[in-house]
Amino acid sequence: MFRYLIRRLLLIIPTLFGITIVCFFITRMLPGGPVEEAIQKMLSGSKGMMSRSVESKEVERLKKIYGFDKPVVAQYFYWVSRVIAGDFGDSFRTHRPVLSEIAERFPISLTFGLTGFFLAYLICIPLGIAKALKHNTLFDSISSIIVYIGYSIPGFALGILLLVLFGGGSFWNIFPLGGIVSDNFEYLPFYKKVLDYIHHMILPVLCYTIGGFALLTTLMKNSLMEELGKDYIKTALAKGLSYKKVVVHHALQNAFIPILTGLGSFFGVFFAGSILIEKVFNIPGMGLLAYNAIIQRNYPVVLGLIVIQSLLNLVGRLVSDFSLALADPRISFD
Amino acid sequence: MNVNHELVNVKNLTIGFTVEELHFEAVDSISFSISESESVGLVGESGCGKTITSMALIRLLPSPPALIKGGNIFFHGKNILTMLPEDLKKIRGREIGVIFQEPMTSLNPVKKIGIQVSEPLRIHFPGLRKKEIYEKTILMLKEVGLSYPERVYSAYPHMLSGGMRQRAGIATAMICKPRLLIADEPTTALDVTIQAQIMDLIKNLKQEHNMSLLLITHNLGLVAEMCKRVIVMYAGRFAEIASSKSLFHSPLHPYTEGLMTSIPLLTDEGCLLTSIPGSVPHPADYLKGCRFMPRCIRKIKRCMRKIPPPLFLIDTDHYVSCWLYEKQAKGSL
Amino acid sequence: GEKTDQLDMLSDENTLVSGTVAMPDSLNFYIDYNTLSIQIASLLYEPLCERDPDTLDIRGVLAKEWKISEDKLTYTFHLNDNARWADGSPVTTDDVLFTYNTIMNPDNLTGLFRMGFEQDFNEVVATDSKTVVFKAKKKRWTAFIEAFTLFVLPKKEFEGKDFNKYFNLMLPPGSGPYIMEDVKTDRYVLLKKRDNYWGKMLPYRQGFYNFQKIKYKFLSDDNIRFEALKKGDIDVTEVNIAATWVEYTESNPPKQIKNNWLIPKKVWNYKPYGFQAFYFNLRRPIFQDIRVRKALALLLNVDLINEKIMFNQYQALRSYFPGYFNNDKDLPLLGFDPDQARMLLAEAGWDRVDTDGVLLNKENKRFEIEFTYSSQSLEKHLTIFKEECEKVGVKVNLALIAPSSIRKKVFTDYDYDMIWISWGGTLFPGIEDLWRSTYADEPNTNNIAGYKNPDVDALLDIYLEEFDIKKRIALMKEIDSILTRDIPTILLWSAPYTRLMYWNKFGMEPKILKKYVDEDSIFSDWWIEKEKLSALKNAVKAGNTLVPEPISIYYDASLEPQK
Amino acid sequence: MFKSSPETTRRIKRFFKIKRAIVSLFILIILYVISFFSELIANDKPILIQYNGKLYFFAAYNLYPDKTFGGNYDTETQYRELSKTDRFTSTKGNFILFPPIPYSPYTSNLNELTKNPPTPPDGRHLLGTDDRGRDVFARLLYGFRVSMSFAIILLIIEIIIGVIIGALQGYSGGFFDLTAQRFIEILSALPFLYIIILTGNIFGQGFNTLIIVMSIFNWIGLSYYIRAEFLRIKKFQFVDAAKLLGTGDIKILFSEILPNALVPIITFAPFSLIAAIQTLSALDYLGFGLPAPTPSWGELMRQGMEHLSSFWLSVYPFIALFLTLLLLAFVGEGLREAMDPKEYARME
Amino acid sequence: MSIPIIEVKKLKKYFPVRANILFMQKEYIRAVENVSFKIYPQETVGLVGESGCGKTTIGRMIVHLEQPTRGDIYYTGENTRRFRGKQLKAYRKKIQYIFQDPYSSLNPRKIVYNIISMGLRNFHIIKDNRKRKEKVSEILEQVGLPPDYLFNYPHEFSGGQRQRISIARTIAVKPDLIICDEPVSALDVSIQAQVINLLKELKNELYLSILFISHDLALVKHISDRILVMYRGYIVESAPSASLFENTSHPYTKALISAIPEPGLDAHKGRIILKGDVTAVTGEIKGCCFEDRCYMSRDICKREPPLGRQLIPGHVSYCHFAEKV
Ligand SMILES: Nc1ncnc2c1ncn2[C@@H]1O[C@H](COP(=O)(O)OP(=O)(O)OP(=O)(O)O)[C@@H](O)[C@H]1O
Ligand SMILES: Nc1ncnc2c1ncn2[C@@H]1O[C@H](COP(=O)(O)OP(=O)(O)OP(=O)(O)O)[C@@H](O)[C@H]1O
Ligand SMILES: [Mg+2]
Ligand SMILES: [Mg+2]
Repeated sequence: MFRYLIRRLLLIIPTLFGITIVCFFITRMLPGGPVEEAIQKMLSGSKGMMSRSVESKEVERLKKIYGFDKPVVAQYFYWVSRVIAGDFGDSFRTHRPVLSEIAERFPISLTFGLTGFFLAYLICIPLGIAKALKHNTLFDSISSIIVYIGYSIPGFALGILLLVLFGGGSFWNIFPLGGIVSDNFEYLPFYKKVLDYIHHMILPVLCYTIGGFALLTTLMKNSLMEELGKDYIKTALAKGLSYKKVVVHHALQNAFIPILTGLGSFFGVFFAGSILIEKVFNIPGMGLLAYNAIIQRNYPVVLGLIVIQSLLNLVGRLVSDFSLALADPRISFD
Repeated sequence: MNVNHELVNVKNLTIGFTVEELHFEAVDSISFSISESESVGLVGESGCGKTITSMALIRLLPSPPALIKGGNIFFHGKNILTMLPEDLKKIRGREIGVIFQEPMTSLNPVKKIGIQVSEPLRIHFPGLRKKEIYEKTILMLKEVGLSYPERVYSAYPHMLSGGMRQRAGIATAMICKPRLLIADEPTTALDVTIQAQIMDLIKNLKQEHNMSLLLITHNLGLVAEMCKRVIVMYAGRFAEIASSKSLFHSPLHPYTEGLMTSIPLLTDEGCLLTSIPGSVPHPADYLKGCRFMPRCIRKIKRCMRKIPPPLFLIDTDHYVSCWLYEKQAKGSL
Repeated sequence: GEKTDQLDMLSDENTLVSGTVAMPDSLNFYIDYNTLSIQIASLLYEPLCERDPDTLDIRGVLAKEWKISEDKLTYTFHLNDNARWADGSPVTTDDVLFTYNTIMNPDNLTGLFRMGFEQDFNEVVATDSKTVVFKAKKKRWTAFIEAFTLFVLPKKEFEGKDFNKYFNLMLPPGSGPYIMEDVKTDRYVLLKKRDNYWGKMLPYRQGFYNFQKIKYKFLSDDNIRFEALKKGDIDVTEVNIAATWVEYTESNPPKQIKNNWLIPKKVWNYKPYGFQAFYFNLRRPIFQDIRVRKALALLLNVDLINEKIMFNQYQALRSYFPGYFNNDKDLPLLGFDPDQARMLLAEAGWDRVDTDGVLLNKENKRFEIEFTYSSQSLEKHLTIFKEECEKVGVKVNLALIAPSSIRKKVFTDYDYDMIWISWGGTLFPGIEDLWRSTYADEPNTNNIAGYKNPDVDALLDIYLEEFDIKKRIALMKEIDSILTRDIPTILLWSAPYTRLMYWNKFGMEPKILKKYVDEDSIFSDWWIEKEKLSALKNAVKAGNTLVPEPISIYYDASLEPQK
Repeated sequence: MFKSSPETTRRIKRFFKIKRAIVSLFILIILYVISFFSELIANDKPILIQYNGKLYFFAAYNLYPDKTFGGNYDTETQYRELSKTDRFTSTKGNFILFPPIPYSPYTSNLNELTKNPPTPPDGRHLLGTDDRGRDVFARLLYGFRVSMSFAIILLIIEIIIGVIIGALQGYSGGFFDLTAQRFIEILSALPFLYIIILTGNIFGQGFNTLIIVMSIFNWIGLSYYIRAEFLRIKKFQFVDAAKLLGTGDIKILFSEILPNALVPIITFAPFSLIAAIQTLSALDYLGFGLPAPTPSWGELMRQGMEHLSSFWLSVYPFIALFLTLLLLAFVGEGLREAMDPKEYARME
Repeated sequence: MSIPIIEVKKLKKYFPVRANILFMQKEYIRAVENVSFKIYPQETVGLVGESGCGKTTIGRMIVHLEQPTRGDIYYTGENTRRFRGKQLKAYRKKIQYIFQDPYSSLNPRKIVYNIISMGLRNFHIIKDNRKRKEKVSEILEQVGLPPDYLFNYPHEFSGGQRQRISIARTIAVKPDLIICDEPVSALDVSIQAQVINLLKELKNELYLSILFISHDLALVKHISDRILVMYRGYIVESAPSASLFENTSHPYTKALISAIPEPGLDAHKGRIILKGDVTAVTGEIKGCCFEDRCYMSRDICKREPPLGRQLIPGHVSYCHFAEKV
């Protein structure tokens, strides 16, 4: 097992290389890039008279500025060598270091990710358990319907609805109309800053998490149901445990095993975000960053995100595999 | 039967099953009782309903498909079948210990043996300190013949051999020193030396704690050794109830006789073992009258009757459910 | 409670809050030329000269005097001795040259400006600390405009730093009336009025720049923008969705508008508004036949679209230079005529129909075209065009393509059949790159249609050298008539006015906006009127109605609709 | 995988006993089948036309040129206009029988609408019209077919790939597991939208392209769960037993282990279906979805978001989505129960 | 005699133990140590020994469910180590194994019919569906179960019934050798007799060999031609069955025999009670494996491993004092 762990850790390196190679070349295969983007800007101009047909000389200059003048392989190695040195380059758009662009969004992602994660687990696990225990009762049906509603409402649609209802423009003035903090945030005392942040994040977090409940709840319920039929439940009951305790102390650990698989995505909390919800609530989160970077062919940001995110995911999968092995002593990988 | 010290009293217990629209009664109105510090052996054809009877005693029949269709089970005068779950909880594990038949599947695969064995202690003696529990558990594991109890304590079920698992199960059932021990084939996976050791352990407990024992087994030798009274079951009904002495001395029911002759003995040299010809039908096909009749070599006309033979009292404490003995009967149950 | 909140929001006497959707990548207009960056630049920095928004006369800002040489090849500017940077130091020709050199530096992302300068100027020299000379390559009126509209950057603030990198958010103070106080990515940009603005002394700066602070707030989408407006989070916003306008002013006005707390205003003036059109790719054989182009143009039912989808808020375009000629309405309009379209198509050889009901020509080619577009908001209009086309057997496939892909596909590779393009209005349109033949075959040009007409080319040569506005307009008219005859595009519609909504607390001139500008002039021209503000506060508190105001304001009578 | 073995029969029997599931399944199947005849339910092309004594059937499937009915053109008849022309109404006995919902999801009815679209539900348009005057009911109906087909195809591909790969990984372990995992990791790191853009550019955006792209990624999540289950179950003794009885590896995978690893699949399936529909909506919303004017629920919802006051644009598709999920979930629950050989018994 | 159907040579099996959370492999459980024996065609070999002494492990190694740590297994003279694919399948058809724990070796989601017919189908013994069904019913009846049970799931059976299902599916494929791991422990004596008789019949009919693992010495004696006594992974005594009981020459065997309870007898003969058990030997044993529990232990037992001593032809004991037992 220890050897396996080492091997898996070492395997992260070639995997990461594989990922960067594939992704790098995909970015170069796509039509349109920062050069085209810049050209387009010149062509269309804006107010006033500015709009120009772009000469090839200017196109060459743009290519040089964005580093597209060298062959793709050379570009890749240049990029990789800098990444290894810890430099992800500058965003094509804002020209700021990619790492700081990404780091700036971490607090928002973490808010989404952690609250989403904990809320989901705090709500779904007990709910799933309760539903398994009360299988086929009214409670079971009603809670199912509620989580299914949550699942079928698209988060962004709910977001717009909530903003209109509670944003103060038309109905109740309870929550701000999007954004992460108030304009006067910088001048607030610390505790008010926290409150202000929470005030802004309640609705988006709600929209972000609501869809995730159904699947986890159902998975929890079903795998628990599966375990409840097993013989060792009877043994535990015969020891004098109440049914509830049997479930909690015995069935649960077994029922958790499939759920643990999902734990691999835990490290995703650093990158949690949803383009549409962030768009609706005007939150500069990771989802929007990624989406915009992709849409605008902001390759340094895209690749930076991919590298860091993949690294976390790889570690996450490792952790999930090992928690599987921890939870179930019978599992071994070699 | 000493009614005063009656620990368990089962009256007319009937257990039905529903499988795929098929209803059948696997146990058909049986009655028996176990007194304090008494050992009762329950033997019988495999599939005749021993396990489910014992499960009914602590209300652990999966329902559906099982359903207790009638009868009552009294433990200490309290009706198990109508008891509140809270009260039931107090009895299980503490007052009644159960050794399950399937040693592998009755252990939780992801918990360490020690944790599982010590669990009844933690439930019923919440005051105990961790160390005490640990020590008691190790002791118990040792007592059931596991010589490296510390290692077994921290092993997972799949790492143990069949016999070791079974002993873990035995330890779990006995760790609280229950009033009644239901042992469902406790030693099938154990070699004779260990088996002897376990039986000694049970005997000790009986003496020290007035424990009663319901021993379900196919090992008639074991029954003879352990039990004062033996119940022979056949196809969901009792065929014969007797003290073990009188049973092994003079088995009355043709089925019991068949059983006795089927035992392979060390002294045996014969080529084939004798066995009762035929097999037990599916519970749905159980006859209304005597269920052993189709396989019986001594059947008489009366056996064709559609009513089951009652348990005739033949000798002191020797009952048999067979029409052959109708005339000799001093009474019936 | 709701009301006090709203009052809080509105009661700021010093700040104008404007709502915008989405923050641009850069606020530096030399790098990212967008609506907001231009607006900010015009408040932070100053050009050499500017035009009077009512008369279009040129007047000096940083330049006190200017001179165009006889041959129209050198432009000399004398800087105003009083012109001062925010720190009090004078504006010198060093700064002008620095700005010029910054733009010309090939490492900077200033290509948009650099290309023009490269084409038009040989060099820019300073003869002394206050005189700067632009030497043009050719006689071009556009070159002069380029020269005098050059926004001068303070050298000492920008020098020695990577221009691409460091000047995208916080911009250093310049010579203009405002400085940037704060920028928060995706939240807001806050400008603060300067006390020591040197230009206060200029006669045409009197009474302008009244807001102590100007805040541009970024909102996620239009729904939220209008919620924020109703809530009072923002003071003023432009309304560019017809449906919202109609809902708010006619069909279902919210209480803020019913009570006249919030004022909707439709301002008709002479701002340039450009044109939009369905472009044919004239490089494709199918569109080289003018009958086909005309037929397709006849299939666009502008009236129906305008009535049903756009609430009659728009006017069909008759010209490629709408608003430049006083008699637009007299120009001919092609109109909607499917029968004639069928005829023309048949004449052009599309006279048979296959089993799907699609037209075939002699070579058995199906009349199937792809309409490429990149924004879903265009889809409903396209659907209606598509339906009409399909009724006569022209199959139109709508292909939604991501903006970044469309760039290469359409502008570099010219790989499309039809496309929807809208051009923003400019006061003095540079028509050349839209229609000159030489551009038709080069990549990355604005002659997207691939239009080639030697007559237009010849007219363009004259047009570019003509410094006289009136004569240029006559040339434009000539070009326009050729274009409308050649039908290189299907002209669509336009809205010749500006729609605004703002809280009823501002003071402004009766015409609301100047003659030739759009909502940009709000920031320099409007002010908060104390009486209006207190009346508004009281009305909101009490739930009262304020005095109603007319929705439409016309700059002059000729703009008013005839009854 | 499951021939009509006695086990299957038992499972089917049990499934049929679970009323909620069976009713849900029937509703879904019926709706889905019906949606394949949408052309005859909601369309502006008639089912039957009588013109000058001749009958014409199913204009939805047959193209009748305008000339057939005395018009001038070879192109398809505009039946709504035809029904109002003199040449048609003047002859007695001429009639046009339109489907029950006489509107097509593709055509706007701007000329007939008195108000500006989107118009609210009324007697003619039961669920209102969208922002260009198309009938919402018709679009929902056709959208069901598109969305469900999309989701079902995707689910099938997801299950096939996810189960095969997850099973092989979990079962074989070791080297294969390690390499396959690396492969999956690389795959899952690819930016989804890039692949969509890329394939859209190469093959053109459309149903098939979307299916292909989404099925590249979709199975990964399921395969993780399947792998975990297989890792666990392969150690069970009945697997050993099957091996001894000569069962081949493939058969062990699919007929011994898989039936015991169904919980994740059955749990995921309904959600997977809905997620596919929702991904489609989100893609539609972002402009990477099915090309216009394909009727899809996502496109309706997007319109709903643009026209907040037109509730019928967002509420009805949402209700449709919810009901579909509910029915699917009921079916899933029933399936799970039917697959479980043990009946649910609650002990105390 | 002919070549042995199975020959086991110096078989060893060490199980790694997870010693701590870091998954370091530090210790081994020595489950099987240097075990060698042969099984000839039509021979029944009994394997007895204390619980946990490695009997199951040997069985599992023979059928390739466990890789031996060291040592080889020969099938009719052929080393099985390299058996893969078809070869392995053919081997498995010949060598069958009845699991000790019937329930967990039955797929909970398969009905009995499919469980029993599995081998018939896989080894292409009976291809016709109807015939196969008949055969399955027949076998089911042979083990004493009415065919009504054909469509039931394993959990619907009693312990003994499950065990019979397990037996049924094994004998259905008509192997050359059956390794029976406690095949009758959960059966009542009558059924047990039936099953044993069945095995005996098969033995004669099919030239079947049996490796019979059991705790029931009487039964083992009854069925076996030869008996191997195992202790702590070692074989301590190997003898023809009658000889084992008559000329017991290992203290452990002696203790075993003395502990057999017999029905009808109230008291029993002087039972030798051993202390402790054989769980998990992790260290290497220097001397005799039984030394620590032996009532006859001497110094030499601690120091030197006993060598096999043949007292009577065919009767080998691994005890320093075999003659004195
Ligand atoms: N997977 C495993 N991991 C660790 N130890 C194991 C494993 N399997 C078996 N063992 C150990 O190997 C030894 C021998 O086990 P085995 O199952 O062969 O015993 P057995 O002779 O069959 O006993 P029984 O009669 O009780 O079934 C035991 O000490 C057991 O703990
Ligand atoms: N869950 C169940 N579903 C259906 N039938 C069952 C179920 N459990 C037990 N039975 C039936 O009930 C009868 C009695 O089973 P039980 O387990 O009590 O037998 P037993 O006497 O303990 O046999 P053994 O000695 O083999 O363990 C059996 O015939 C069996 O078929
Ligand atoms: Mg039993
Ligand atoms: Mg064993």
